[in-house]
Amino acid sequence: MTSILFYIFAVFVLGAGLFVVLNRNPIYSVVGLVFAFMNLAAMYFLLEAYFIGILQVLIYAGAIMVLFLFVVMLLNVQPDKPRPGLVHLDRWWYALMALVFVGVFLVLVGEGTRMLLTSPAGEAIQTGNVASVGEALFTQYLLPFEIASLLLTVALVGTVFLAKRKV
Amino acid sequence: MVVPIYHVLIFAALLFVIGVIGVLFRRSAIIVFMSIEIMLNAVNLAFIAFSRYHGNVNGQVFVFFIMTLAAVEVAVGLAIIISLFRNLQTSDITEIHMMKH
Amino acid sequence: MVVRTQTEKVVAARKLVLEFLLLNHPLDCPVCDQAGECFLQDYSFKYGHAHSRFIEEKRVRANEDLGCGVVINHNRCIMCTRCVRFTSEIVGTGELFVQNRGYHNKIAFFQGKQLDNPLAGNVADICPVGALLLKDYVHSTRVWHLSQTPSACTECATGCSITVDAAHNRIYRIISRENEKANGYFICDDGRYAFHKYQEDTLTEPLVKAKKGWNGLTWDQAYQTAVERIEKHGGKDAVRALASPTYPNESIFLLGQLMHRLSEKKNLALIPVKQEKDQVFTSGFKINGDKGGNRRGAQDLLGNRLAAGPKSFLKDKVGVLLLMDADGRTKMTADLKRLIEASPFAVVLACKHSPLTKLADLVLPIAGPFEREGTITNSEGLVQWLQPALQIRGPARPDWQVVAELDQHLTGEGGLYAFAGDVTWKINQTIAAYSQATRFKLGEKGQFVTGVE
Amino acid sequence: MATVVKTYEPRFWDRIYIVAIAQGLLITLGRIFRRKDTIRYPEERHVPPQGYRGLHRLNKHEDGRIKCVACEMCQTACPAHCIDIEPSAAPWEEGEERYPVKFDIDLLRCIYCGFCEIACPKDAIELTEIYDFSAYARDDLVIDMDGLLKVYDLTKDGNVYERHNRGEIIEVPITR
Amino acid sequence: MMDTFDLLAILIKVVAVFAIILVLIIASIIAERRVAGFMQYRLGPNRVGPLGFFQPFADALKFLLKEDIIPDQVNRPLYLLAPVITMIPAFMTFAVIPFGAPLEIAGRTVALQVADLNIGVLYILALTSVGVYGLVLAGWSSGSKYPLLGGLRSSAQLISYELAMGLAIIGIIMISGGLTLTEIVAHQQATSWNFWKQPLAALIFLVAMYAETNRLPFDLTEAEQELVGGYHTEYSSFKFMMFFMSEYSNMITASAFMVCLFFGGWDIPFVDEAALGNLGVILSVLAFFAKVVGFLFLYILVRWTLPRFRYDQLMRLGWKVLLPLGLLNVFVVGLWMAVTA
Amino acid sequence: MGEILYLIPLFPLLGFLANGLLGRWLSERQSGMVASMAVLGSFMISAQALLALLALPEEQRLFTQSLFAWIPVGALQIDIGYTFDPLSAVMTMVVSGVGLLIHIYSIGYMHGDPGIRRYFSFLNLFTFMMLTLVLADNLVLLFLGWEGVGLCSYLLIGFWFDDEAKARAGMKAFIVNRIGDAGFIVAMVLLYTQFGTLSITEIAQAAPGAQVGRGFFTAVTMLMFLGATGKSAQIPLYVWLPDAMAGPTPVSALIHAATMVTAGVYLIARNSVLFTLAPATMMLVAIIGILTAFYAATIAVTQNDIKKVLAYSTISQLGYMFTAVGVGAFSAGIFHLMTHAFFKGLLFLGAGSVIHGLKGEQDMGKMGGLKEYLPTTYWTMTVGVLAISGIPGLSGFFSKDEILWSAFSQHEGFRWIWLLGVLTAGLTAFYMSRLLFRTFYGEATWKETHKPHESPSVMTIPLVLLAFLSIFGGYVGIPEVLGGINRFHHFLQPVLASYPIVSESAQHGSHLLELLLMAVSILIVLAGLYYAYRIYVRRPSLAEDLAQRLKPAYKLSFNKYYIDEVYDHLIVQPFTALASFSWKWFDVQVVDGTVNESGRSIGRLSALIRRIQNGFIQHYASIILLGVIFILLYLLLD
Repeated sequence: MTSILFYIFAVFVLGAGLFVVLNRNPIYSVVGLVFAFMNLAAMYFLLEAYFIGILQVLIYAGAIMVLFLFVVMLLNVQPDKPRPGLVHLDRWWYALMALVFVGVFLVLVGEGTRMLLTSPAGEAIQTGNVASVGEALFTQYLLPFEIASLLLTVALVGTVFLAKRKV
Repeated sequence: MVVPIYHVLIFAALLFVIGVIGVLFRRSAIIVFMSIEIMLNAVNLAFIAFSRYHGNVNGQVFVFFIMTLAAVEVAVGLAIIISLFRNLQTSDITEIHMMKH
Repeated sequence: MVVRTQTEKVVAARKLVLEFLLLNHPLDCPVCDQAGECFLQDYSFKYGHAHSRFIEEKRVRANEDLGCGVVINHNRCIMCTRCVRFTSEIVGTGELFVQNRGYHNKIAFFQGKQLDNPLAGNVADICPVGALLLKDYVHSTRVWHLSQTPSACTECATGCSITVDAAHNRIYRIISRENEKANGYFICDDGRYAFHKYQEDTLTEPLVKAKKGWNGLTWDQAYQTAVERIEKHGGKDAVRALASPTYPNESIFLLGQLMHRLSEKKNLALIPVKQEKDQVFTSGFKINGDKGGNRRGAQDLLGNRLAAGPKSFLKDKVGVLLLMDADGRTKMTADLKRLIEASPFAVVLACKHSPLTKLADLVLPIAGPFEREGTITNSEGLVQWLQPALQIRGPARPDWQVVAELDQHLTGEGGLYAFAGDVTWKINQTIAAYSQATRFKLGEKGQFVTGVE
Repeated sequence: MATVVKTYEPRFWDRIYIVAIAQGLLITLGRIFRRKDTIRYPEERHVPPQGYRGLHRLNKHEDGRIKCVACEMCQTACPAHCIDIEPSAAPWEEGEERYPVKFDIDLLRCIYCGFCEIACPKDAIELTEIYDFSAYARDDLVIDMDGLLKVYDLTKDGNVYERHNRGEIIEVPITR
Repeated sequence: MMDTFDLLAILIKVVAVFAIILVLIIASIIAERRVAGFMQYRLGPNRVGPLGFFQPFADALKFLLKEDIIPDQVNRPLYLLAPVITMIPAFMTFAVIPFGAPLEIAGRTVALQVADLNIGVLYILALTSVGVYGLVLAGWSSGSKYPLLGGLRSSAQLISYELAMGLAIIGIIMISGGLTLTEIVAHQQATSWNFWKQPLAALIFLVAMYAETNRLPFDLTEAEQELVGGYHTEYSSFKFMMFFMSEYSNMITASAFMVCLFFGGWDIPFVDEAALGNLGVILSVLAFFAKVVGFLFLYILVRWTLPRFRYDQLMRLGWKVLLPLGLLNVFVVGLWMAVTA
Repeated sequence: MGEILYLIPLFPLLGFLANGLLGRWLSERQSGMVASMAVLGSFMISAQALLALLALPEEQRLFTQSLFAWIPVGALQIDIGYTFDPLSAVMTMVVSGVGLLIHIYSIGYMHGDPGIRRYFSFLNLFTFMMLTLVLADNLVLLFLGWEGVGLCSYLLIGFWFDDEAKARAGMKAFIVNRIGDAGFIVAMVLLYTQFGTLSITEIAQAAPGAQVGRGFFTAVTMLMFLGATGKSAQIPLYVWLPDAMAGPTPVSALIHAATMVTAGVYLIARNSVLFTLAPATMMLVAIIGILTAFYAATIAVTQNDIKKVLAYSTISQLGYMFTAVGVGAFSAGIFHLMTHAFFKGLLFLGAGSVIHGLKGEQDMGKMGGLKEYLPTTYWTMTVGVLAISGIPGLSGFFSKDEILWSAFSQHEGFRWIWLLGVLTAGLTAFYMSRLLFRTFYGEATWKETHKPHESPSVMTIPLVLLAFLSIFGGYVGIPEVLGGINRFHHFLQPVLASYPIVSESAQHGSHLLELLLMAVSILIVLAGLYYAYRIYVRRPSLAEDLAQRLKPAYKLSFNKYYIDEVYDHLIVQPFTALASFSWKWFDVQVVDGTVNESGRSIGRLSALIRRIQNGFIQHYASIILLGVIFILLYLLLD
């Protein structure tokens, strides 16, 4: 049951991801990405990472993508128009890069996971609840946590500055 | 675990590749940005999978930080895009090359 | 001698007189067409009582048609006998008298007579109350709705000063305007009722003759057609023009300039207009037999460029004809007909359909007589300003503008004028005799010019 | 002379707004329990006070002739230029010799000032109490002479709404 | 593992919750119009059915039967999708709200709550933030300037006030020590209502709640006088009704959320529901909905009392007043906990 | 008790935040009240803690509290932790107690100053930092407080920063302190390398048994002492303190007399274990201390500025304290620190009151005859002068004589230290009474236009309280020879290292000897008083005569031995010259040349590489990808 759901979600995410990348209209891309993120959240749930799952919805879908949508609407970004004439030469270079990368990457992941499969599976403990994540955050990872909050402050100030500045 | 970690990781890799393709081939800065988000999410998924696999919470903590970073990155990045758009009236990254040479 | 006009005694006396006048006068101001310009109404307002002390029945009589477009309402009559005196002293026919005495007196005809003189309409004007009324004005509108335009009559060479009363872009009546230089106090019935005929059969768009009937054109097409035809039929040299003596000086002057530019020849003549005998009345009021109201002006402005008449053009080969229709008063002489037949293409400027326009090939609609602006010169040399009482209808254009635009299209020359006054100014500059007849010196009464050599 | 303008300096409790908001809410809350002014319209209709100026009417003599003689005083007096009259000689032998062949009032232009009523020398035009006239098109709200005479027939027997509220069945006085 | 009983219970709960929401929506629509009338010395709609109770049905019928206009300039797929996106989260949110004491049936306990997620509070926040998409996309896809402005405003407004709302909730979570609403309610039952402990948080939450549901005085996204109808200007008939229903559904959920967080959920003060058995359960459900209805009434009251904020005032209130107050609340609560701990 | 220690520094911190952030909304009075309440809070808690401490048996007198990990970097775990032992207790009580009085006094003194909120926030911040310093359980936290008080000192000296001279004085203080701080930091690093910890107690426990050369401790303590000289204004780093009088007088009283400057003494006392392991340093400390004491006293004799006199007096008294700790009498040093805080605080506040009364006049030449006008100030200052002079029965007497006796008894070969000490005591009596007489006696030389007036009660009450403390504060440490039991010494004994007494005579020293020495010093003090009375009250013209007659010495003293000028020539100018050289030649030629050349060569190089950088983001991304591919391939093939 769970695994079937997982694969369904996975297919959805991949489809939505391709939709995002291949679509010409930015608004559709945003909507597609939101859909992908919702499905990813569902996958997190299936992997018993409830807190992260809900954060995924809250932060990615609820905040980040709204920002994207907002910007797309604010700038009134028009759909890409296919450029007439020959495709830029660089594109071939990128395509080659991408192909090689995909090949190497997938082989590596395959290799790596093959090795992982041989190692014993860990105990399925209660990892998804807020308490355990919170405890890790506020003890072991306190300093990174504080730095992250500082980073957020910096970003806040920087963003306001960037967006307000009249160049 | 019902779903083998192998599958999750392959899936994460595929998602990552989709993001890479988006970064490399799209001209709209916003879509490139979204592709980067896809890549980050692929990584997140891998982290979650490992966290589940090893039965400890560290992976999730990492995801937490990645999400924070993503939020920061998006805020600043979009501000930059807005700023660029204001000046150049375009969000096509192939047209944004003021710093060339 | 000291005359006191506002003492208590005088006022009381006036009140008594007024009370007597109102004994039988009905209080029907709401119905009466004189209301608003009624002397009795004014006095009553000034001296009258709110209620009459007269308790008897008022005298009631039926209305009576006096003929010549005048009706009499006996009830309202106050027996001032102005109308009786008018017929006897001004017109000299003396149709009216006061019948009976006292309570029974009334205005009536002498036995066997009818009110049928050419000045009859004036009795309605001079009646101080609403007793004598113009039939075509009765119950039409209230006088305070009318806007009164001082203008001049172009129906004959007398050039009477008139007031055109119009409302809602429609003329309700024309009344005389006092002007010692022109007509004195009265106008003739021809002029009074002339406006009726210009309200029908009007032209509203340029028309070109087609195989069957007429085709409408835009102005540009019309000018283009004229230019093309002129090119085709003998060029500028062969163009001949007949100016109308009923048109204001401005268009005639511009036509003269245009023809001069086209050719040095005497290629311009006046179009023939009906001629009748002059009528002179007891008071010296004269109805001129020359129905070309502005003949004097045309002659002054065109002078030696004028050919004798249509006949003189027949000697040469005639090209395109430019004709100005004399507002339907053109006399279709045999010469004129022949000339038109000889011409391959006749362009007519007209405000309404007429026999002449039927013969034309291209008809250009221009402003009607009460839509025109400009100057006219009467037979005595009095230049008066024509004030338009109506807005120009439809796509029709002012006569001077059409001539000026034709000039533009044909020669590319000729001044650009924005208003009729601009052309007047040009006339003042060009014609020495008219140098004093400027727009502002004319005023409402006009200005005499001495004739040109 | 200097004008003293009194300004209201918000005090502390005003500045935090909460008290003010609560006061406002209490006011509206209190209103719920008061008597309602609603008149249940189609069944029951508001009776305008004496002197209310609503739809116009043209009065008639007893014999059915129109009182109006088309003197155009009302048209002259009208500040909104909403009256359009065309006079003509009257067709009847007895009575006024003049009457309107056209008497249009543009009800949308009319400002219901009642000047026409005052100006009328024949007491021919009057403003009635009728207020609920309506139409689907602008043209339908130009009432003509027939309409005005019909309004007279409707209103001559007393206040329309009073009669309605008494239970008399009254045709709804819509113009057209 | 789930057996038939559990499945049946869940099914019944889902249906019941859905029905309750629908009934409440219908009731609040008619109540809104009638109460508004009462406040203005009017009667409000009273023609359709007894006391006008069938007015919402008439409205619904009208919406269903009206011509479904899709303007030319719209972006069709998103235009059609937007109302659905708005509606689904609006109805889903209620799932985690406990609306009564646990019921005892045939020796088994049934929690009166569709799903007891251990992150219930976050779930609600997440779904509300997803609900924004409906409005924003509706605004954008309409291809018209008023909806676009409405959509932009709604996204900015919702993001801004979600922060204040979250901060207000954090104070509650801190003292309750749990993210599930059941725990929060239980904690309040054990001690006292959170409203008495954190009135400031309650106030902030209340204000943010109004902003989140786009109700006056924060209905900037609709703002009839400036934006005609905001994001739903170009919508009509059934699609408009979906927006309409989701607005009311959101109101109900927000009220229920407020009740759970600050007013003890289904708790009846001074009454031990557990001792009364299933009667107590029924009473608790009634108490819960009585509170919810009270907040719905407050919604209506506020809507017809307060004027709309100006946009800059709205933003200033959110960022410069509520956010610092929220932080202050968290700080004070933390301090208090540290001192008493 | 240990768990509320954090409240002691917390209150002033809150006060600082309240005044600093919300000061705008506070009235002057509220601002002062907030600040004073904050310190009062600290004082109450400290008092409570002290009572709790006293209730415990001697060996267990220690409270600790560790709040949270501050810098957890690998093995280095530094906590925010507080220790409350007898030494800290004394310091805390002094800081919060005297601080409280000075805060209250400031309300009156700073009345009407536009920057009063800033003033109070700084003052609270200072109190917070000082309390952190004395309560710190590790050197890093101590150093935080150390630097913090330095910062506050700088801020408050330059409080009226629109006067350039005052701003410069602040900078001078800061810079001179830096020199000492460098020593402190190096000392800390050395200690860490050796012991792997920076906890004071752990180091103290580990030090005696440490397998290190003696030189190590000498080096460490020398460096620490360098820090202490900077902070506590000892030779050669004392120059900033007289200039520091530019700050408001209560600041001078609190920071530059009662508390901060004594931090050096505290540091040495706190690390007494280390110091006892380095006799050479101890000796140096003693020598530097007594030289400073004497030297500063000679300068103080001729100064005319009332605050300068007090400043030099402070330096001199600090020298006493260093002498004490240098000869191993740590408790005597701390005892003098405490009593000094009382009477020097009193004197400064009194001087402040005079200055306040004369509307900012600081020149003693323009005072005189103020006795009638400022009665309270006069009486309290008289108490202060008598106390500092060491008149028997007053606090200064007990503490000073304990130092002198320790110095005498410690080293046979260093009797001259005792001698200088006694001389200094005489000078002290002389210049202090000179100050008193010139201010309050004799002819009034102030302008008639501003008639002096007594300060408000908010200022006089702290004066009276401090006068009370100056009289009776010494009774906690009445030496055994006078029949007391020296409770103070016994109280501190457990936390301080005992320094072995090497003087034979002292070991067999009799009470008689001690009493004799005491009598000598009393006589010298009385002589000082008498001469001052003769010169400045009886025959005021004598002062001029003496100055004329001893002109070279007078000038030398009056110009502070030209030390500032010497520093200027020896250090500042060469340094400036060096800097100038570095800038004009080294920087331009070598540094810039290198940089320019490297820039040019990189320019040439990058002309080649530039082509890769074509401005297209995706191009860069693809190159990154290329790198990733290589890494992946490496992993794959590995």
